[in-house]
Amino acid sequence: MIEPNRLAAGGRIDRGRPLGFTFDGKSYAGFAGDTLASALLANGVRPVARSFKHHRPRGIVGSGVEEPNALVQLGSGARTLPNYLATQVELFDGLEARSVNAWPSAAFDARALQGLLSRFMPPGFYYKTFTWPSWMWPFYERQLRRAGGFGVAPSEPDPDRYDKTNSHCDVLVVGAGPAGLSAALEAGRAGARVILVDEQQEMGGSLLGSRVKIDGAPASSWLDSTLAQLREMPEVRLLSRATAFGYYDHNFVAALERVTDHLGPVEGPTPRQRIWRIRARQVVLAAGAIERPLVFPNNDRPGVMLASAVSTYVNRYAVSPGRRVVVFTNNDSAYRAALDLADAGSEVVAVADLRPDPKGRLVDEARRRGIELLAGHTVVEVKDRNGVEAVGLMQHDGTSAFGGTRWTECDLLAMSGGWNPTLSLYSQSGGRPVFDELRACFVPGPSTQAERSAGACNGEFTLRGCLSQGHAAGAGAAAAAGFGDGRAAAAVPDVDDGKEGRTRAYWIAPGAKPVGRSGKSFVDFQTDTTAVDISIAAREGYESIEHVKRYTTLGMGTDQGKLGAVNGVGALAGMLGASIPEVGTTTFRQPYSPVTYGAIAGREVGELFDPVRKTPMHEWHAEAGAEFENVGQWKRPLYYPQPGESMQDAVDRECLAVRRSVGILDASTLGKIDVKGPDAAKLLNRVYVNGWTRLGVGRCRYGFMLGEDGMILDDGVTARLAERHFLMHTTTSGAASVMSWLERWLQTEWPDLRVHLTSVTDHWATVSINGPNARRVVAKICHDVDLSNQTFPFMSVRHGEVAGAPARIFRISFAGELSYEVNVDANYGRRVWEAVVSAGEEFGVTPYGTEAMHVLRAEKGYVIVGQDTDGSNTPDDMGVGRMVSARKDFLGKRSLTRPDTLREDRKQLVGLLTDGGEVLPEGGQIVEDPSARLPVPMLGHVTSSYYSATLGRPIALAVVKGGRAREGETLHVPLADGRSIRARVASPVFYDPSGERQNVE
Amino acid sequence: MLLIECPWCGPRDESEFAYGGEAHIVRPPDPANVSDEEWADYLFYRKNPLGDHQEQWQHASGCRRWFNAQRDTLTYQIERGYGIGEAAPGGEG
Amino acid sequence: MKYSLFSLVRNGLSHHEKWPRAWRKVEPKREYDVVIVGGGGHGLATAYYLAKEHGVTNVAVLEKGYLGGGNTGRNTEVVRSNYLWDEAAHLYEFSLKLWQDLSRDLNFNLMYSKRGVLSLGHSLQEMRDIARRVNANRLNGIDSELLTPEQVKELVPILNTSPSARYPILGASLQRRGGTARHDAVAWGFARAADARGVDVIQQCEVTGIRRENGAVVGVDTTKGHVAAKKVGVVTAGSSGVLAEMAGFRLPIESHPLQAWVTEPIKPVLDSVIMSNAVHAYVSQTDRGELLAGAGIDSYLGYGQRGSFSVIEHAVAALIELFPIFSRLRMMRQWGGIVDTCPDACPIIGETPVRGLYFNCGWGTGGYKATPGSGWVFAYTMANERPHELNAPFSLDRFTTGHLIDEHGAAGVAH
Amino acid sequence: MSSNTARRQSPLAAFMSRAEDDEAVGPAGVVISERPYLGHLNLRGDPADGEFMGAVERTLGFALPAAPNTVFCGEEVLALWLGPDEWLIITPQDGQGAVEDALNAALEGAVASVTDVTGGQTVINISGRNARDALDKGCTLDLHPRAFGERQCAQTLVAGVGVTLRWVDDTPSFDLVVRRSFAEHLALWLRDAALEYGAAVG
Repeated sequence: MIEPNRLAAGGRIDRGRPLGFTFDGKSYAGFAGDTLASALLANGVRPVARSFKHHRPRGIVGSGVEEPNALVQLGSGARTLPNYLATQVELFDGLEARSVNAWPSAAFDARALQGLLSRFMPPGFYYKTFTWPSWMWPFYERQLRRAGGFGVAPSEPDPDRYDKTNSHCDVLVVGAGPAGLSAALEAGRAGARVILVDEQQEMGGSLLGSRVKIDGAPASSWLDSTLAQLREMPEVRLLSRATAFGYYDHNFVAALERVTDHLGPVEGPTPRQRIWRIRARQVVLAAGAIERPLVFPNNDRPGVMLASAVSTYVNRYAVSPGRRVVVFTNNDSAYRAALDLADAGSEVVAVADLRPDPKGRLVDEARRRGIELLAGHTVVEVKDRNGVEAVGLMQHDGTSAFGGTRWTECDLLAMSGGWNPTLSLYSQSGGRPVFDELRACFVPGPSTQAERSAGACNGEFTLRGCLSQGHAAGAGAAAAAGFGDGRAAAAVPDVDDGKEGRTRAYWIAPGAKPVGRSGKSFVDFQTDTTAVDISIAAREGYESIEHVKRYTTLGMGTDQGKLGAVNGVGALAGMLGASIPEVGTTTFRQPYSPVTYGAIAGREVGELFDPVRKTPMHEWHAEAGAEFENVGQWKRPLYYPQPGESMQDAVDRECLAVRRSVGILDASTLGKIDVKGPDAAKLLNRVYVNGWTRLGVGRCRYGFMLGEDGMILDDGVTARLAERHFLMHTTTSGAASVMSWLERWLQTEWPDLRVHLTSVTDHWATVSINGPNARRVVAKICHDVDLSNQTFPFMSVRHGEVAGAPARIFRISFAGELSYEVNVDANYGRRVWEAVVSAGEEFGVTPYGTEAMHVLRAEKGYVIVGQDTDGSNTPDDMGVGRMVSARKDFLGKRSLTRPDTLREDRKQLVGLLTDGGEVLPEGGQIVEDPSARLPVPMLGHVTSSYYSATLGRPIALAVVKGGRAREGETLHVPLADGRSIRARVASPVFYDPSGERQNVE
Repeated sequence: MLLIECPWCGPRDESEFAYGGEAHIVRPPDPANVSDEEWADYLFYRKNPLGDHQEQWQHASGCRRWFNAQRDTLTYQIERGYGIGEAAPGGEG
Repeated sequence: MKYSLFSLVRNGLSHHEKWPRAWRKVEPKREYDVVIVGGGGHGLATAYYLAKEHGVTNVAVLEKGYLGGGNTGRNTEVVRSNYLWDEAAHLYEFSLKLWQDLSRDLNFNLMYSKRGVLSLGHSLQEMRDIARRVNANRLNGIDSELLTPEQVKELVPILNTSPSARYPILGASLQRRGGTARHDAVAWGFARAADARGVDVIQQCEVTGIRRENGAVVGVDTTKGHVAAKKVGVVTAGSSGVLAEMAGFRLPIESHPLQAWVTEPIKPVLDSVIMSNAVHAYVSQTDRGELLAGAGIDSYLGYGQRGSFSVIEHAVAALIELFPIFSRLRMMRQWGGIVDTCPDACPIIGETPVRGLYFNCGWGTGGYKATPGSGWVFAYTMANERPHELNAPFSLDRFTTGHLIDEHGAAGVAH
Repeated sequence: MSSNTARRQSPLAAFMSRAEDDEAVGPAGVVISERPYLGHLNLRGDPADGEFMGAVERTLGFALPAAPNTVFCGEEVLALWLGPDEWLIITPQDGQGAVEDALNAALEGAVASVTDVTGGQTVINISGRNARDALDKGCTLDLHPRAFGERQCAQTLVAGVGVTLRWVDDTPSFDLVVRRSFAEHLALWLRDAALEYGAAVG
């Protein structure tokens, strides 16, 4: 295959490694070292995309991250990638790319007709129409949505792996151009730990695309030797293909490394991309600068390119983007492109320089080479057919063009509107850019974090200056981090940089007609924002740059205004008659360039999304076929279905087993806190509503804890193990927060209390054995504790050995049955569980899950904090007001006597019984009159509701306004289907109200 | 992404810390004898300043100590950490 | 000039050189009947409804930056009314009803899009809470449906409804009338309509002091001089505490950063708004094609309009759990707002300890969707010097009596 | 206790038995293993209290480390600083009972506490030339030898899980003390993080 625009020699491509790829279905050839963009240009492919709004054909404008047009969809299937920049996609063999936003291809786009209507689509046109008739809006919106968006999302889950890592350094250098490399070298020599990140596949930055000489030799030899020195430094880490995309607080910088993207699809353990979370003592920003386009009529035609990009394609990729070239500029740097093209064999027809009197070394050299120089000229028109064919040039007087149009045939227009330092990270760090009139660009202002800028991103556009600033910044940053004395160790190399003339800003090139009446002059290519759009916005009163941005979508594209934003500021300033500092910039947001979701998530996907907590008996439950539920991060068995059983069948069976014989529950997840010290009882008195001083050793007590707002926070049983030693139980989900709550009060408010808290949740495995046969089962495997009611009564604790393991046995019960909760060192948990299972075999011991646990406790009227309470309930609301001590203060007590907490009609816990067999829906709202007109006054809601196999009927718990006084009343629970269930208010204790079953012999 | 200096463990990433809100809020010593207004002030009303803020942090995933810090709520610069019993910089608290 | 297809065509033919200003550029007068501090959606809506509903037109809206530059221009555009508690549900439902006809009322297309809001449930307790809320909504006359995982899958096929997910989707609530509206348009639309009724909308005018005499407000000091006023309404989300301090009192409010972000624009894949409290993320797709997502608030007090990267990391991981196909898409732009949060996650709308000074604040993450309703009730309150029954429960004294309207937890308060 | 020993189960028993089935991926840059059944005691007391410090020193045979985030490695027993009044004592297998009893006896009457947390914790060791690289992925601490080395420990988060991290040697090798219920998740996570370097379990 022939690449018509490929130069015969030169460039950094590997001609020994030819590659094949397709674009919009056609096959092309390129070389290793090419980007997709350079290969497309080499193949003479001109329109590579269609614009967002008007579907105008677009070509490649830039050579890197700034490219606004060449968005492509890469690959297909699960690995497809939308909206990648052709200028950043490294070519690999077999790469498939399609233009986005064009159908069937960029060259022939069926939607181009839309452009004809563009005259009636000023900025914000959708705010001004589609409001009538209003029922049509969904239809209009569907059309707008279809027209929006560029590429397409994959339709299958991502097969690739992503990685994330943390890193620390003394000096982080962002950008490996001449300034960044010099900075890294100095910092490294000073002994600092250095990380150098650079977004390109090769380090070198601007040196890769230019032909400057350093110390009299080609820049590449300085580059090679500098990189070699850096590689030898053990404390210097070089990250290529890594974009520092976000500068956060306290010198935290995030960078995205593209590990395998350049290789195409890769299987195996290597991640596709990796995010580096870098905490740097000092940061050196050497992010370079991006060339500005010029704003003139039809400046978006394929073949209008940035001058520096043209140089890069010629020098780095050995591609000549044009044969007959006109250069259009307001500064000296574009002359390099003219010289590069001339040396590569293209014909440079003319340089149109907006400045009336260009002078400088490069200008002189162009003149000397016989390139025609048209000073004080502007481009007023571009003729094209699938690419530039000719440009119309006129003289100008600073505001408008005059004289006749000189048409010059060409196939490439290389433009330069000056340079914008890349200030994104500086701005994200909290810095405020300031406008530099002399250099006609925004530059960094004062630092607000430990960072400094060097080189082009600091407004320094000479190579000599970049190298020198880089050395100083590297040495200075290292010294600030404690390495070296801050003086550069190495001499700044000698460079044949000449004196350049001043850039003269023309934010909109002077034209022959008013902006609204000539061809479209684009300020932001990707969002199709024109100079006229900005003027309309300003005319309508959208004068703030942020308003202009939002009204016209200037800078809102995927390139985030890298090319257009500053021109937009300049254009707006001109229209408002304001200065550029008065207009200011829009805020630079993270990320600098788009960052893959998968990489942001890293390995926290799938089973690693969130930690799974397992009890020591987890594997047993899984082997027994348990269905699990998530309780916080814990996995708890919900029920243990047997073959053919529904969930209700299994729960009924499990409940009946507990009521009739014996069941076992894994209660290991309950929070457990060891409370030790002389003031342990005092602490409990302050945090629980009830009193603890007189609880005897070996006894247990149930308590509620309140927040300072008086609302129930947590509950549980606490046992006194010794005079100065308590074991507090918390709910499963409250364990961590209760521990923090107690620690906080102890450390901040009551440091005088001599108490130590230790979480022992994980240390103890808890097997809860419940049912009339519980004692018989435990007796088979525990021989050193008298289990009788007399010596080991309900609500007490004993120490002994169970199945050979030292154990604490609690006689507490959430099921309301004879119950022993056996706690052992968790390493023995499974073994003791199994011992209980085999000891209980003769009694039909049945493992039960949290659902049966819920049914059993609801039958007893025991509440679950977080289910029957919701953060707005006091102890009295829950019917346990008598538990609240009147004799002492405790957290939350004062709140219980506020006017609202004293109201009689607060929602109170009640039981609900239905007449039919229907189980009330949990979350059902309770009303007096279901046929009342909307809005229907609501009295409360159903908090817990089950079918009770024990009672042979449904039961429910609810909170109801003034509920306790309503016992016996019939209320209604309306259903979504329009029906309503009648329910009678009852006591919340449905089963064994006298508590006899806890003490069966 | 704050880097917070625990008085015991030194600078650590913010992910290790729990935020505790405004510091130096004194629980009324005799809650039973404060008015509803005073109690509401203790419970809910906060300085919420733009600028220097004395606040509590816990090194929750580290030594689990609570401490105070003065942080600028606009720039997020942390002036210094200090002990729970200590007075705030500038004599406040 | 009335906006219409006709006006577009006519202006198109005249090179768009004849569009009038959307609102006048004026300097503040020395005195107004009412000064509204804060030119965000709520403040502009208040001014609009003062003029429209109460005939109070000698009104200035003072904005320290540019209109809609605070949370109005930074939020994630979600509009819904399916709140749990009656007080909140009635207020938000009133607001939702205003949204429905607001584009025509303002002659400005706000692109209110009834695309449906789904709140996913991932645990049994979350499903109980969702059912409770759905039932309460229906009895309050708010459309609300409880969906099974199968129904969720049918509505949003790209959601991961696998039961083997780390936190499987057990169901959802759906409010079909919920959806999105274009945030910038809300500020501009209200500003233009208020201006048309005589309200002075003044930008770049920062209030630096609130003047009081004998316990009553008499005006404000600004960067453009003193402005006298009989009544002052403060609607400055993100700075409420600062303004309260100027007036000499404190609020039960803490300000926190709230982050949001968009992906690059892609062709439509998601037609509904999806919220998931358990995994702390929510997302919708804008008409431009960007996936607009957000997380919960950052944990610490802050006015920095920037938050922690870790908040985004967690939320993005959650989004991939919910939508595995999002993994290869890319975050394009990230920003933060400042939300003023009350202990019960409900606003304060009404009188203050200073006579004639009214505050509308503390909306937390719920402010945007309430914009028209908030403006309406606040205008009513200022015009009549007493709260409307819709905002009466949202008074400051609820923090003293204990009558909080706790929209945390159960209601799925985030957004 | 010998029959007990045979039938107890460490937190990573299931993970380890499953990992044996995994195919080895090249030469392992990272080796992940469990140090099961070591004794773990949480010790609380005031370091300014000379009696307390003296009693502990007499019992253990060495002084508790007073400097934050440091370890004292005795011949058999380790003491890790956890907080200004808190230490983790790690004993050999089944040694916790004797040490606990001895400490309790020595601290009789003092404001101090000893709590056995043996069943609630385990130790995951991660070593090999890429051990630090793998650990960095989940840990925000600076683990560079200049910042974290001999005799150092730290309580921190790894993969969102609270751990007490200890430098073991400059293989490099690190011990992670982790709560039992999180141990399997952490091990899975570390193994996944180590895959690109070649990970071995056991």
